[in-house]
Amino acid sequence: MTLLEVDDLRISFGDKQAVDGLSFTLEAGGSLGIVGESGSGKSTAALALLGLSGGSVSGKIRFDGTDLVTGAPWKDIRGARIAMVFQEPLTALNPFQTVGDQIAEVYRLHTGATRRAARERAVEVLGQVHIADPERRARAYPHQFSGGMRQRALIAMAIANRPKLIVADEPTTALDVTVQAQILDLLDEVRATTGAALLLISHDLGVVAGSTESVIVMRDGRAVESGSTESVLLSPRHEYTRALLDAVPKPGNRDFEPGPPLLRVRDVHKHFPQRRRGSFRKPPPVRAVDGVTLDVHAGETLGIVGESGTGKTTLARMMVGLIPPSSGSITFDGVDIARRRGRSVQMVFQDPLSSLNPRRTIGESIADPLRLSGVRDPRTRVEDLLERVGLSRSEYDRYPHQLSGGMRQRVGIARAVAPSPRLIVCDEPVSSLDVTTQAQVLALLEELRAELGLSLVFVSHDLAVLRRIADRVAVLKDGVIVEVGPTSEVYDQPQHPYTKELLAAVPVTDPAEARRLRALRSTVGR
Amino acid sequence: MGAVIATGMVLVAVTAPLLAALAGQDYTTYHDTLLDSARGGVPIGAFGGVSGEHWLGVEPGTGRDLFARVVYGARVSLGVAVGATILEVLLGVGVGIAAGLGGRWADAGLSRVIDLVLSIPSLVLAISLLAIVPQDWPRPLILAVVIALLGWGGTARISRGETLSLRTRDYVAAAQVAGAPWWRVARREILPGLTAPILTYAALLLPTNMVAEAGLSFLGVGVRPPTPSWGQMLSTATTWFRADPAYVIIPGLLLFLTLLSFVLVANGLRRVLDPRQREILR
Amino acid sequence: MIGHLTRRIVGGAIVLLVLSALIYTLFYLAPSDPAILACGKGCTPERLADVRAAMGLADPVWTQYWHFLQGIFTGRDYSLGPTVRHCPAPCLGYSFETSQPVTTLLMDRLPVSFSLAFGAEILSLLLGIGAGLLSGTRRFRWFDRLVNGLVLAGYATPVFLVGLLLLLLFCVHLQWLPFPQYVPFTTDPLLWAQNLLLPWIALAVIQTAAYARLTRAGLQESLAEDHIRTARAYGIPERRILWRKALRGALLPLVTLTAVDLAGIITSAVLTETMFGLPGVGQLLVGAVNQIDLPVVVGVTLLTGLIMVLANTAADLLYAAVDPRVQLR
Amino acid sequence: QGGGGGDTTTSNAAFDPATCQGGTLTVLNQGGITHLDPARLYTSGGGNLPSLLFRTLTTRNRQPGDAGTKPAPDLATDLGTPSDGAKTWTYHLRDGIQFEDGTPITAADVKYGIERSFAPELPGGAPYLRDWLAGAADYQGPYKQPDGITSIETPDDKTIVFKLSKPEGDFPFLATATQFAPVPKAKDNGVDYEKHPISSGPYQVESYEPKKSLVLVRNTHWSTKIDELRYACPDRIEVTSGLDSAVINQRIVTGAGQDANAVTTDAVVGPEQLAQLGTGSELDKRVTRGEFPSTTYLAFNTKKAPFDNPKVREALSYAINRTSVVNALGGSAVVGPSTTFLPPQKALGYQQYDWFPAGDTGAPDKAKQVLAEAGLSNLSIELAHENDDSEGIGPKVASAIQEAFKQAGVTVKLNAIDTGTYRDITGKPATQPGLSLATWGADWPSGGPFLIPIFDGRQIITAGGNFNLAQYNDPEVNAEIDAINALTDPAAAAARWGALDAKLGKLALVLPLTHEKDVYLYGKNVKNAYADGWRGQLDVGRVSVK
Ligand SMILES: Nc1ncnc2c1ncn2[C@@H]1O[C@H](COP(=O)(O)OP(=O)(O)OP(=O)(O)O)[C@@H](O)[C@H]1O
Ligand SMILES: Nc1ncnc2c1ncn2[C@@H]1O[C@H](COP(=O)(O)OP(=O)(O)OP(=O)(O)O)[C@@H](O)[C@H]1O
Ligand SMILES: [Mg+2]
Ligand SMILES: [Mg+2]
Repeated sequence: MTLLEVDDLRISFGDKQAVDGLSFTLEAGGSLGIVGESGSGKSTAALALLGLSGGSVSGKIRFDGTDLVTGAPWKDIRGARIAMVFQEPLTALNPFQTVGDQIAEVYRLHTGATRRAARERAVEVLGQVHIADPERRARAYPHQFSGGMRQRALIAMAIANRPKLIVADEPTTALDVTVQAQILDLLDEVRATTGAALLLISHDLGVVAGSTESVIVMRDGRAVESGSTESVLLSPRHEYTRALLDAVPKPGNRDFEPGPPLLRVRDVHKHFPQRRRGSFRKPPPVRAVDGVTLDVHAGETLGIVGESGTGKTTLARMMVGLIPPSSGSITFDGVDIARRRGRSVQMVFQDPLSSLNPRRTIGESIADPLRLSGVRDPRTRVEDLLERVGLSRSEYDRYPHQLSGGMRQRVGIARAVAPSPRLIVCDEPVSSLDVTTQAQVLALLEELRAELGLSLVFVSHDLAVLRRIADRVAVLKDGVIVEVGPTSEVYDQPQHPYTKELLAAVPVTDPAEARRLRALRSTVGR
Repeated sequence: MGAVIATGMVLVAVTAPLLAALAGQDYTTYHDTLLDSARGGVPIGAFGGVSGEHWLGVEPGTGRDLFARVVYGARVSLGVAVGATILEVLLGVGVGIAAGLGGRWADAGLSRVIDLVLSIPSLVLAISLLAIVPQDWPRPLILAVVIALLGWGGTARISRGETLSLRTRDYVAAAQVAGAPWWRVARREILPGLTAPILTYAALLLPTNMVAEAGLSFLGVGVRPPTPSWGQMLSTATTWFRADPAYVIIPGLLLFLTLLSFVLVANGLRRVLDPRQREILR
Repeated sequence: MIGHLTRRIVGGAIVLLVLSALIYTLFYLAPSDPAILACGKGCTPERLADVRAAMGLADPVWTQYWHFLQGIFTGRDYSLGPTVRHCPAPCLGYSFETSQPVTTLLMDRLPVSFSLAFGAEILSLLLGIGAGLLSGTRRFRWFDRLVNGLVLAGYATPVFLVGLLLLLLFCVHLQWLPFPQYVPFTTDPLLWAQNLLLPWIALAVIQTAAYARLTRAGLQESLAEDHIRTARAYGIPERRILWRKALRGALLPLVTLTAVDLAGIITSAVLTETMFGLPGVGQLLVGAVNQIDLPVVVGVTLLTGLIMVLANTAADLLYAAVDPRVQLR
Repeated sequence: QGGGGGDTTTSNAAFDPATCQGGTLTVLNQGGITHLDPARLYTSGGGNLPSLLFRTLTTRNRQPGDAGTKPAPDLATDLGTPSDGAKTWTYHLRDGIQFEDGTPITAADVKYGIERSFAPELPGGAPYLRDWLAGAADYQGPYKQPDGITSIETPDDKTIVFKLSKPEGDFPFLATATQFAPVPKAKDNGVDYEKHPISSGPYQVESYEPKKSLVLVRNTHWSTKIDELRYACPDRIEVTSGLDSAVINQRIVTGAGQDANAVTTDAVVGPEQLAQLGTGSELDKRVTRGEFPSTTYLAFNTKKAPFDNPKVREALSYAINRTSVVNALGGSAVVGPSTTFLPPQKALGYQQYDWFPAGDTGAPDKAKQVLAEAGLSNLSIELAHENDDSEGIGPKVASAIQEAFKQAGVTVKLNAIDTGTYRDITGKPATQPGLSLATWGADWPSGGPFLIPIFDGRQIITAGGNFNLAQYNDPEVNAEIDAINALTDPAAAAARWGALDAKLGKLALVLPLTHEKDVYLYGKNVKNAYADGWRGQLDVGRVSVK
């Protein structure tokens, strides 16, 4: 039985045609993936199913016998029959309400259940999405949840009313591989147990590969290819689909000759004291980094990998002297990093938007470190750099919000490179980029490294990316390095069980392989 | 629109002598013949004695030309208010950023200083301060300084709060990694983020300061007669509320227009300064 | 939390100490002499010296200040002529101008000022938030403009003008309300409110502007947040979204402002108090300044300082309570 | 002119004091009574509100116009018997007088009340006794010197004798001061006495909050049999203070509710009401006009250049524009121009003169001519004034004068002095500016207190508190003052004071500007409202609301 039928859907924002004649159908209990690069109209189409796209919509959307374009009983549909899992788990929850209350509120609204029953249901669904100790966690605020937990809470909210259709818009973009795998498994499980249909949106082919039966590839608001997941991913017909598949990082092969150690990290700890809240007993500190020792050699790229919250960012920030370690020492060229002055170490930040001052032109932002190192009129140098990272010279006078995510990321890199440093620490520089942009950025970094003789520390949760770029990889878990070695060794003969688990969680674009890995995870994983 | 009015006001203030000369009047000459002494000294004639000679009529009680007083009054009022506002913003933003960027102790200390400034009954202190100041120091300047000294608490509070939130942004960290000293971070990275809320706040501070000048002048510690100021006119206006409404309406209207124009200018400025064109506070 | 509170209390105490020292210094720097004022016309130097001694002004300043500090913790004794009166522990001094201990004077006036401040604050919050809501949801552009204009006009009008207008309109022309006269809340709550209505409005007219603007801005920001979209997608009614979700975030900045304003009204409502004949702390303060009645000035200042410190601390705590993300620093 | 008081009979024709009792009178005032202690009140003629509580040896005669400028016996049986060339004054108390608790009032109570006013704990009362009573300069009040002052004798319960250090014919006037009210020693608790002062008048205190409110109710131990001067019509009097004068007048005009029974004793009408007056409106019937003997003037310090030069003083006297000054002070309804130092009241001995005719708006040309003759063109002087207008010698008047002198080519720099310290600075010859604004009001309607402090050379007090701002000391004038002081016939004294004023006026020692006129509104229901001739205020002791 056809649950959802979209026919010739067109959505425009003024002149901008975001969705341009999209058609597809979805069976009850079935699953459909939509892939495509950033800005191709995926989210807009998904929002239109809930009447929230905000643009002018034409065409036909039939859901369960109701036409959703010409106005619908939204009260009965939103949240009750169609539930949406949003792209940004960090902001999609109300910061002022406990997670449990938010789920209960939605449940109560649609079922008229008592307060008590609604609370119980909230706890129940939180348990279903594998939140440990749901009774207690239901009373937590969103900021007390990790990213993965928040995403799971959103899924819990979505399944609370047993909807017929779940729309998941990039539910895993910002998450590390293990959590990502968990969430994908979870969606699969929900579909199996509740009989809901799933519409999964992602720019990551690996994500849809294992979770959907059929797939549409979108570009510029149009479906360029559609069909069963297998046929589309294994034998793509459209060249754009092929391009997408090609952009998935492949293992790099570079000969690694270690230079002398440049940055030495010696038994570094970082403990964050926790504040009392309510109780009088002081809680133990968070051991974000708990005894790390490593060297970064001149000219090498060191990858640091680990799941969310293991202390990668903390370690990276300590490496550039932004936060002082609780104990241990970090020296750069024999000098304590805290006393280092000048430009020899730079950092590329995890979030490209927040690391650029929204009120200054990107040219100014890049020029700043140059000025600090005494360059009088840095404009031409900055423009050269912009060109170097693949932006046009005229971009100098533009503001961060006028650029796309990929462009911003490149600005961050240009800023780090500008004062000719000897070491750049990159904190997840490509995590929020789609595969095509990701490939460009990685290529650029490699080029720069070769040209300038840089050392790189590359923090990521994406093993595929690291495999392509890193000479050595360190695996971080709970603030401790569990395994470190040359990339190929770590990937091919992982020693530590955690490393193995990480590798098993990597999404692959081969649907059959993806299903095999999932089966493996469900037996071995937990 | 706002800019037009604001520039107009400033122009009036600057060219006051010229304008008064144009009207053929000065702001000191008494015109007793134009007043009805038996009825408390209200101007004779309609709407406060408006005539070809006295474009806005004359001041009740003295018969001085109201047009000349209004244009000269703009000087003092705008001068003191703008001066005080600028000083307040400088002081408040400086202390606010220092508290926000500094360590825990610097923050605690400076925050208490801000509390202190906010707790002082400004009227009392202004009166005592102004009583001590020697007579022959330039009065408007002193007024601006005293008003500012007692009024920078709010700006500092806002700046501190904003700084605390801005300093967690990665672009501040980026500047620190690049080796920028703290004052450079403050100037280049924090300050631009403060402009929007501070501008909004400053636009509202301006009339507050104008009224403060009025109050102080009314209490006899402000500008010296016969120098006129709008605030002074408004302060005495209650007495004439029904007897000579024109005397209330003219400075009242001017004050309102000025406020409006400065709010509009602040909005415009903010839009120009905020590259995202985003409206945080309109 | 406990540590934070302790720090705030110590900090607050220091603020108050500095505040009182500051006022003392200024009054002694000022050329005015309260003894001359009290002594009156035809005061000979001998008589002046006697009066000065009787007023306790003959000691050096620092001795006086020290006695004052002592009085706060241990109380003090005052000679009334034939008898001696004890002023018990938090003794803020004795006003020779009014022949009363400062604490008594303050206790007398505080109910009026508090009534005025709280009422005006509640009214302006209601009006401000209401106006902010109506213009912030941007349903009607013209309405937005109108509210903005009105609110600014209110802000630009000096309070004595507003007060006079209100009196003329409601008490003289329409005669809907009696001329305000303070009736204690405990005597008759209805009369209390009726009499304070006009002063509340007069004060609210000014403050509404700031609140309306803040609400409007906060609302626009908060309505654009992602979690609002989530709520919409889950079918939560628009009204509930506005009241339960958007408003909460939008009103946070108001907490701080309200605290400062509330404390500010206590002393800054002099003009309103005079206009409406309400014997509040503001009038007391201005009278004391004119009479150079130092104990009262210091007393009022300390009181408002204390209220300011408490209000700020309360605001910070409230902020932390309302917004679970906030950590007390 | 001559003699204050205007229309008083129109609305009061059918008034009968015997049937006026009842109702509540509301008094709406700007300033409150700061101290309700008879020792600390600086009031003469018994004061207005104070005289409802405190009876004094003598009191004002409670009549409008000239008749009201005379003292009348109150607690005493007559105005006092002078002896020893007016250096000894003897009073006898009348029969049946009681305090509010029923205890009889004795001469000792009166003496004790006076002694209290010498205590430094209770400052603020009229200073004359400290100067007049023999041996009073060293007396520090009953708390420090319980033995009492020797120059007041009470040979029996009904007799009180005052021994003065010099002849004072005006003693019956001074005996109206509130410090002459009796205080029972047993009830005296010093500074706290004012919380509930023991009444000897028709009312007693029900509640009193300084500067806020005062509620008076009947004193049952008082009756019209022992007091013919006060009518005490209302049963209850409620005084509210701390109000804005515009609000007070507006409330009285509107007269809503209890405000129909309202009067004010200190809020003179403003332009709002003046604009409605004299138009035959209903308001015209609800106004009293009185005159308080006072003069606002420019004081020359003749010890300082250029004011030591009489030509300069004369020139400025020609240059003055009194119309501007009148307007600055509220218009011709509430102030009148003065060319004489004595205000225009017969009781003071007023004689018309205008030695330096400046016309209404000044004679700048004449002034310039006088200056030129003296070789003083481009004169530049400084004018001291108070920094607010609360006492009528503030910036408003100062700038009017500045402008007037400018017409005569004299540049005036204004020197605003904090009102609180103004008298302190001008009253000390060492710090006194060359030219300052000043006002002088009579403590009682007689030429003596008006002229002596200003022109008696022996009254120049170098240590401070000086009022002889001209620092003028002429033995001949001093002798004339002594001669008039010894007169006990007020009419004869008045004529000599007037002549002395005219003589002094020729010297241009002061530049008189204006005298005060008082216009008060009263409520719709208020009857028998008139301003008494002594102080120009509405007499609350006689108004009725019934
Ligand atoms: N409210 C809006 N106003 C104007 N343009 C919009 C609006 N929302 C989306 N667009 C535009 O529509 C196009 C499609 O946006 P959409 O968010 O659907 O992309 P997407 O495929 O979800 O991308 P991503 O992978 O980055 O989430 C984009 O070019 C975007 O700029
Ligand atoms: N300022 C801080 N105060 C308290 N705890 C902190 C602070 N910063 C980080 N932590 C905690 O330290 C741990 C490590 O955080 P970190 O940001 O280094 O993780 P990460 O590996 O970068 O994770 P992700 O992949 O999600 O970015 C987390 O548990 C985090 O909650
Ligand atoms: Mg999207
Ligand atoms: Mg991180």
